[in-house]
Amino acid sequence: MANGSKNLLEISGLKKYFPVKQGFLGSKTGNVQAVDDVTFTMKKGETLGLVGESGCGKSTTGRTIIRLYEPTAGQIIFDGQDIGKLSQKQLLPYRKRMQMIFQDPYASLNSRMTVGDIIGEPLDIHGIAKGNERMDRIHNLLETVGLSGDHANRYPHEFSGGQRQRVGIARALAVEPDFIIADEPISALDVSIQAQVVNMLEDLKDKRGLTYLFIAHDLSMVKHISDRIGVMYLGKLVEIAGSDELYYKPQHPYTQALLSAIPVADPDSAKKSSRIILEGDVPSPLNPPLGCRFRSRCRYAMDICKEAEPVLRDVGAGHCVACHLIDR
Amino acid sequence: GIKEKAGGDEKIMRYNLSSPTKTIDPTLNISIDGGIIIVNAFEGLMRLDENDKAIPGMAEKYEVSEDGLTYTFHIRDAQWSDGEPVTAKDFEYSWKRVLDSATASDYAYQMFYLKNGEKFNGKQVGADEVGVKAVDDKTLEVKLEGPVPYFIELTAYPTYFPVRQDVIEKYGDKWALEPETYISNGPYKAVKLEQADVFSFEKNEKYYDAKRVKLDGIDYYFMEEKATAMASFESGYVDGLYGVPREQIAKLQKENKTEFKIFPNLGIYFYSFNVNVEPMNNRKVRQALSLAIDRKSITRVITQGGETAATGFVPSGIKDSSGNDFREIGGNYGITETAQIDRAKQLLAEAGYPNGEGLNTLEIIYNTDENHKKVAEAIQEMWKQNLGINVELSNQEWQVFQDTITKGEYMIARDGWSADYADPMTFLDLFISNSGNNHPQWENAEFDALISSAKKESDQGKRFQMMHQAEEMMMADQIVMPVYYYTNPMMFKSYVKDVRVSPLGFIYFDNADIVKE
Amino acid sequence: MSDRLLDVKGLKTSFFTHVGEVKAIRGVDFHIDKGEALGIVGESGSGKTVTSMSIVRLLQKPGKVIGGEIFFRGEDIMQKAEKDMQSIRGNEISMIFQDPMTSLNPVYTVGNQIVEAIVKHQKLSKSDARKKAVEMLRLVGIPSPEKRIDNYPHEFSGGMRQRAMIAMALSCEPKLLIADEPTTALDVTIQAQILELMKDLKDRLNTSIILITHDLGVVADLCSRIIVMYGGLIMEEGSADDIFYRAKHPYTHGLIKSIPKITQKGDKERLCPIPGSPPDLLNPPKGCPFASRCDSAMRICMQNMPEYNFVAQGHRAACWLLHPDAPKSGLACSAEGEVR
Amino acid sequence: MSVENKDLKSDSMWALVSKEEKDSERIARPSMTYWQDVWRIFKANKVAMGSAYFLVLLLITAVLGPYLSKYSYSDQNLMMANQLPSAQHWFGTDAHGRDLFVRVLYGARISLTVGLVASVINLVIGVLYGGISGYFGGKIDNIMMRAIDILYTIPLMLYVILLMVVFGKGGLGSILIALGLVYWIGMARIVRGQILSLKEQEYVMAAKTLGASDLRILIRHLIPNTMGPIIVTLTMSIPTAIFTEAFLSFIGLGVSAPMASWGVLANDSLASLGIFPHLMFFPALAISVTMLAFNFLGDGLRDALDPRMRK
Amino acid sequence: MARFILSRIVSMVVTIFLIITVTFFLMHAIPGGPFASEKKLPEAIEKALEEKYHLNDPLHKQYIDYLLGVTKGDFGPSFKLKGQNVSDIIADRFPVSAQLGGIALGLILLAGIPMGIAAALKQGTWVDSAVMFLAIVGVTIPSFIISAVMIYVFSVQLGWLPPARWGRPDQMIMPGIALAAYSMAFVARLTRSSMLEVISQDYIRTARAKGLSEKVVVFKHALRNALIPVVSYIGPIAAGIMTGSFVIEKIFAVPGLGRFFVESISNRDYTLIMGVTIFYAAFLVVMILAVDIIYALIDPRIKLD
Ligand SMILES: Nc1ncnc2c1ncn2[C@@H]1O[C@H](COP(=O)(O)OP(=O)(O)OP(=O)(O)O)[C@@H](O)[C@H]1O
Ligand SMILES: Nc1ncnc2c1ncn2[C@@H]1O[C@H](COP(=O)(O)OP(=O)(O)OP(=O)(O)O)[C@@H](O)[C@H]1O
Ligand SMILES: [Mg+2]
Ligand SMILES: [Mg+2]
Repeated sequence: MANGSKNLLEISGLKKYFPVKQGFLGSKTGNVQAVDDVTFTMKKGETLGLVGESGCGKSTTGRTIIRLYEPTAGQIIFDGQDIGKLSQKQLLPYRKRMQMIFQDPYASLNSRMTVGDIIGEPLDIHGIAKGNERMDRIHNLLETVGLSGDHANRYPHEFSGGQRQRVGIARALAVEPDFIIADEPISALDVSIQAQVVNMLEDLKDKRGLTYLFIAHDLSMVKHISDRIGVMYLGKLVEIAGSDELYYKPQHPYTQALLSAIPVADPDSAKKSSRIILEGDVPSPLNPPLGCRFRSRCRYAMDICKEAEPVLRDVGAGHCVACHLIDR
Repeated sequence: GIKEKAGGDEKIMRYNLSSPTKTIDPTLNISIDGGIIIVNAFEGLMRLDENDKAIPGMAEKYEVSEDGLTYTFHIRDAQWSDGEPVTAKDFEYSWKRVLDSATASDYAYQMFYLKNGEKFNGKQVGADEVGVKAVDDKTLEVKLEGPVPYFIELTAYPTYFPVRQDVIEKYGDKWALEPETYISNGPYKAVKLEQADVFSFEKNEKYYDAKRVKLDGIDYYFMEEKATAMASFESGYVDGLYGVPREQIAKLQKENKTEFKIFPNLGIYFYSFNVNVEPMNNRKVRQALSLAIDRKSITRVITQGGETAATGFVPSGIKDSSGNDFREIGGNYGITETAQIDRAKQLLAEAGYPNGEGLNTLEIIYNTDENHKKVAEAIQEMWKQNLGINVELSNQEWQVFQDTITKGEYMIARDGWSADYADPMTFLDLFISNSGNNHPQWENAEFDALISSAKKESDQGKRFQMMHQAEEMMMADQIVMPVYYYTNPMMFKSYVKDVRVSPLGFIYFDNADIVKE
Repeated sequence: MSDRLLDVKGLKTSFFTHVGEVKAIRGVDFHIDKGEALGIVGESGSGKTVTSMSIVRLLQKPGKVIGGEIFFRGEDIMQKAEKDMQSIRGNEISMIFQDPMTSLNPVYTVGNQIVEAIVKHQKLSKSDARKKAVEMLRLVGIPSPEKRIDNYPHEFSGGMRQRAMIAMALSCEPKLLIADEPTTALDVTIQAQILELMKDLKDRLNTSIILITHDLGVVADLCSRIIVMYGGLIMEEGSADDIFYRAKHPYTHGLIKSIPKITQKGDKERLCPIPGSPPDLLNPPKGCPFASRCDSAMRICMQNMPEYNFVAQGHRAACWLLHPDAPKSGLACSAEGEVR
Repeated sequence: MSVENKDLKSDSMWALVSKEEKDSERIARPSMTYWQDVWRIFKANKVAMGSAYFLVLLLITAVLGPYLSKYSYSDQNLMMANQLPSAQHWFGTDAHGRDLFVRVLYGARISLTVGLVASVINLVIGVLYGGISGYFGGKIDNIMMRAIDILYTIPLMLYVILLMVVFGKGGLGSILIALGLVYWIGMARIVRGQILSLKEQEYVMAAKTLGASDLRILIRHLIPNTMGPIIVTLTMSIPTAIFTEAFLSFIGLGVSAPMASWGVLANDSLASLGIFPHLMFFPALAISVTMLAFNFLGDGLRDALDPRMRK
Repeated sequence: MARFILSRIVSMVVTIFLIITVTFFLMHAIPGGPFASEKKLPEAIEKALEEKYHLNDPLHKQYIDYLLGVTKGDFGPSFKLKGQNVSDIIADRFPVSAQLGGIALGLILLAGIPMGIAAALKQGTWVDSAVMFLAIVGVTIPSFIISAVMIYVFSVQLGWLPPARWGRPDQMIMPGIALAAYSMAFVARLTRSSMLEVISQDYIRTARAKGLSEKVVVFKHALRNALIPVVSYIGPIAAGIMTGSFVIEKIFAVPGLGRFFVESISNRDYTLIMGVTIFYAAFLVVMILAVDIIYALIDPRIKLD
């Protein structure tokens, strides 16, 4: 683990609220607290996995970091600079250093553009290459992600899901970034293809020294790729730890439930293991429960959980948990 | 109201007017459609006979003073449709109402002949100063500013019709909207007034001469689209049409349809030349243009409404005191029905444009209308072929067009005029310098003086002489190019008898009858 | 064989598109017994959905079953009139689909949509049907069902919608439940809830279940028998243990190997993906459809489709490696070339 | 699926195949560029192709036809007015004895120009306006949409008269400006609706993270993806444009007589429908057939341009 | 709900105010005036007229006076239709236009939608082709030609229907069809494509999988969803159709509002122009609001407040 090396990204107190507008004049009636007070750091060359149920704010976290959304509060310090408040214009140089890979390989590529143009777009925007050089770059990038240079003239619909996701990766790589946010890059792919993409991401990381924020809800793949894993629940980061640590010593009841729910491709152990089945559904982020947000589904919910919000606390070796059980 | 095809035993005349009326208040109406309804519902001091001569109406008899300035009318025993007697007071009230600026009648000027009429309208004098006075219930005394030889005919004009003071004071301008308040003194009275749909009138039993009225009633419809109206006529939903689709006329004539009738009309279709702009300021150019058109082809092929080629300005149909037609006496000023290409060419060459060379493209403007366009297209082609002149056509929305020609911001404009009264003066005083209707922007002091003295002249013979002279002057200068005289093509079912159509465009149903075999 | 509920024989289905015939299913035989849970796994496009839609005769427009027989309780479904099919669908064979977000009609209440099915098949009055619907919603674990029954689908969360779909599917106590990727769109925690529910219902109601998924983990728990499909064909069929522990087909192997072993600690082993992508069924290869992605592909694989080899009772696979004449080499993992 | 025994015995059959060999076995679909693909799909659509041929033919005749005829659109022969179709005058003659065939061909020039330029206006103003409104959303959208409501409600005739006064004379240019003022509203509404739903797509996010400007996103990403509805709206709007032109000509904007567009020809012939039906029949036929062709062409284009229609 | 409608009304008022303003000044900017006529009036009379109708006031005063009048519900007297108030004219004429519009709307809904459904369900068959052909014809042939041909055929030639006027059912057939033709064609097309889209949705598959008959699937499950885009199209055009069509009303001599409106512009009947424009605008925004409410009724996902 890249202990001691300097932090590439420091997130502190990050909040993103979406106003809920209603009525014709658009008066504000409430907030979706999509990300609420999230703090973590990432070292250079590290892969941080972010897991949690749908709607818990994973994507919003990623998108706020890369400034697709304006943060409501908090700092996003990238390589020593707070980019949370830069204008879109000032942001342009950072756009070359941070990139994003999206979940849906169908929706994330413009179906009206050739693959070459899709990959070439960042080159045009940043004026990186023109003419023949641009062509060469595109060919190189395609080959880097395991496609052929001839594919540049084709359209996304001619590719399979896995190939399309590679095109998305090539587009992200075009600006030669340091940091990539991968928002569920494999969720929409078949298991057989997921491995292809994951292997490639790992290779690229080794070759180019990339840093990944890897968002997924599939814990097994996250554990495979990440050095550390953060678990989110309803806009909050509830637990963050090294990936083995988290898997073998989950502290938060939610993490425990999440882990036990993973389907195991092994009939024997599947029959043996006892699942922790969470009751009910995730509450609405419009009116999250007071106190601990997980208490409505928690087996161990206590009185204090209603009253106080647990804070993220280090239980040793960088393993942080936000739960009153730990505080006891 | 809604009559089935060829209705029952009742003799109801179903007549279609060309557009919905804006008002049927005799004081406020300015349109021919409203006028037609009004002349059948009201009667003035005089009414017109078959030859458009004034005969006694509400006035049994009248006297004129020597100087022609004072008229005394004796009102006959007549009743309004509600049984009230018709009195001289009614006339005094009505005429002052026309002149009162608070009434804001467009046609107030039709009463400017009255002494102090114009002044009262301009609020310079009080109502009492106006030259109309009910001496008693039966006697109306009228004083004029100057002698008006056609004043007696004017009293048969709708603006001079009486209206009821009590009703108007009670209901205001709305009195003409409901049949209950639309009290009239003529042959027919209102029973239903549905705007833009149908106005139903029935025989007015209180009319003093009711025995003359043979119809049980009249239904007026307002189908604007001529083709629709014609379809209604053909399929038997109406008995008469005001206006016939031009496109159909040739066919109707060819088939010798007796239902199709052409009535004379005191109106002229002409082109105004703006005498202030190049090259129209050249009289010879104007003359050449006028001579180069084939008026006969235009009326025969293009307009097809039985119009006659116009060779002078005042249309035929106005007789002088000795019964001679003004037009016949006036002659044709060298204009013939067909084109005189050689003379036209010669004139153009004299003007400095041999074969049209050196002449820039001319522009004709017309207000948007199918017929105006067709005529303009024909004229454009004639000038081009006969004189080698290029002409551009340009159409304008009606009001924009009015604005353009009144301001004189044009070169050649389609124009037209219909008589307000049956006298050449209604045509000739258009062109006095300060006339708002002097579209050619022509200024001729001699002409102005001539018109002015003609207006004051009480001797009919002299007056006609002066008017001929005036016409001669304007025609010699060719400030306008007469094209044709209007006619009034109409359709009447063959069972419709004795409808009278006046050259001013009014239709009288007082003697009409429906006789079905 | 009185236990046999459904028997599919030589099923062939094609889509006649404007570019040509897409041979989606190219001869599939399988069966399911009463009370059994059968898993069908395979990559996207392998023909799982088309198979299930062919069974209930709900193929969309250019699709057509062009061969084979489907016996349900001994009667050939393919010969039935549409009217008879309607009384089978939702009554004897029910279905659940992948996406609970779009599978419920947004403009009618959940209750309305459940009651509709009950009224249609069970000849119950509206109010009885409603009672039954409440019962079913309670069975699938919807809290306060008597209130929730009048909610619209958008007022339900994804998990609740899928549970409502299951309630709807089970409301007429079908003999066979076909679940086409019922949990793919759901979170792991909800997925666990749903799988638990299905397991429970199978035991309680003795319903036969066909569970379709591309996630081997999902079938491991629930299904006793598994079919692996690829390119419109069955590659391997066997009991859960056969497939997970004694897989004979390189494709089955590939699927298993491409899933990361979560239990592994410390230094991670590289994943073994299956290289390439599935064949285009517009022009299916004449040999084994997997040959082009198979590390053990032999010349014969490219030319001839292998026949099924029965390696054990109820365990069969279609692979030339199982042919007696085949060289006895092992199966390979593409990434590192390690031999097992 | 029987395999001949002799094959099975041959050793070569059991040899592993190399990667290259596998690839060569894969039947790859021939690679086509986007436009080749568009063309291929379009060509397969017989009706659309027929329509395209028809329109091209129409265009050629509209351009060349009048030169080949011995009549001009303005030559009058009052003796030959209102003739029914004959060998001399294929479509007959009008009230001035002008050859209707040549006039219809001439009308094609005007009407097609109006139709096409109106489409361009629709495309440029409507698409951009709707695009901007939908893309920026919020207050901007609200204001822009209210502005459209206002434009839509104020009587067309008022603007047109004002325009007429401003331009003095008609001419094609003023018609186009008149159309340009209000003619794109439907299009703007449709594009806005589309963009509203498209702008949340991931490829838009992707472009943003790459640093693409708003304009670039709108023009390169969003608008091309609205092509289907745009084309349909466009083809539906051409007939309206052609008749709006007739209405505008009627008020006084537009080409001046004796030149006449199809709309004007049809309009003028209304009154004589029962007597000289040929005067209406031919222009109306020309309009209908052309519109039919445009509609089919539009449908075909939409299908061909939509990448999702392939596979 | 009440809140939603209230806020909508506020924005409606703003929109209408802007429409009043623009129309008012546009109207005064164009040449001509209510008292311009072929025969130029003597100046004194013109002045008297202007005085009577307050046209001699400075424009901004006229504007403010007009606005004040409108807030009191006073739209002034017509300048041309003597004795008639603008509000009376609208109150008299609008019901006729609305009746005609209602018939046309009925045709649009009762013929257009079923045609679209039939075409979608029989996609690719002759039914589909026939409906689509009719739809294109309806869109390409303008109403004035359709009207003229109908009158010629059904009134003049066959004598089945009266060519004009309003009141009896047989007088309503041709104008209704002529007015409906374009939108009917459009709606048929829209319904077809929307229906095709909905038919391929997952929930339709669910409905079929339940064993529901095709009739129930189509008319219960598909139709309501397919109508959503149709409603959004019909809303604004309904306003246009109900407030009268100049062309149709003129051709068939229907005494509706549309006929007066265009004429009021040629006449520069200022108060009438303004009154009808405001009425139309208000009607339009109310219709759009109605569409939103209907939307919420057929699609429970849409919440108004
Ligand atoms: N643009 C937005 N406007 C309003 N609310 C939003 C917006 N984007 C996200 N949200 C809300 O914020 C919350 C977090 O959403 P987010 O997309 O970050 O979740 P996620 O963890 O990525 O879920 P998933 O696994 O479904 O992708 C959700 O409740 C979502 O509804
Ligand atoms: N409507 C259609 N038109 C043409 N081809 C189709 C159609 N539906 C399915 N196919 C083809 O049939 C084949 C099998 O599709 P099917 O939907 O059964 O796959 P699947 O195994 O269910 O995959 P997934 O996991 O993606 O649901 C695929 O190759 C697909 O392209
Ligand atoms: Mg997400
Ligand atoms: Mg599937």
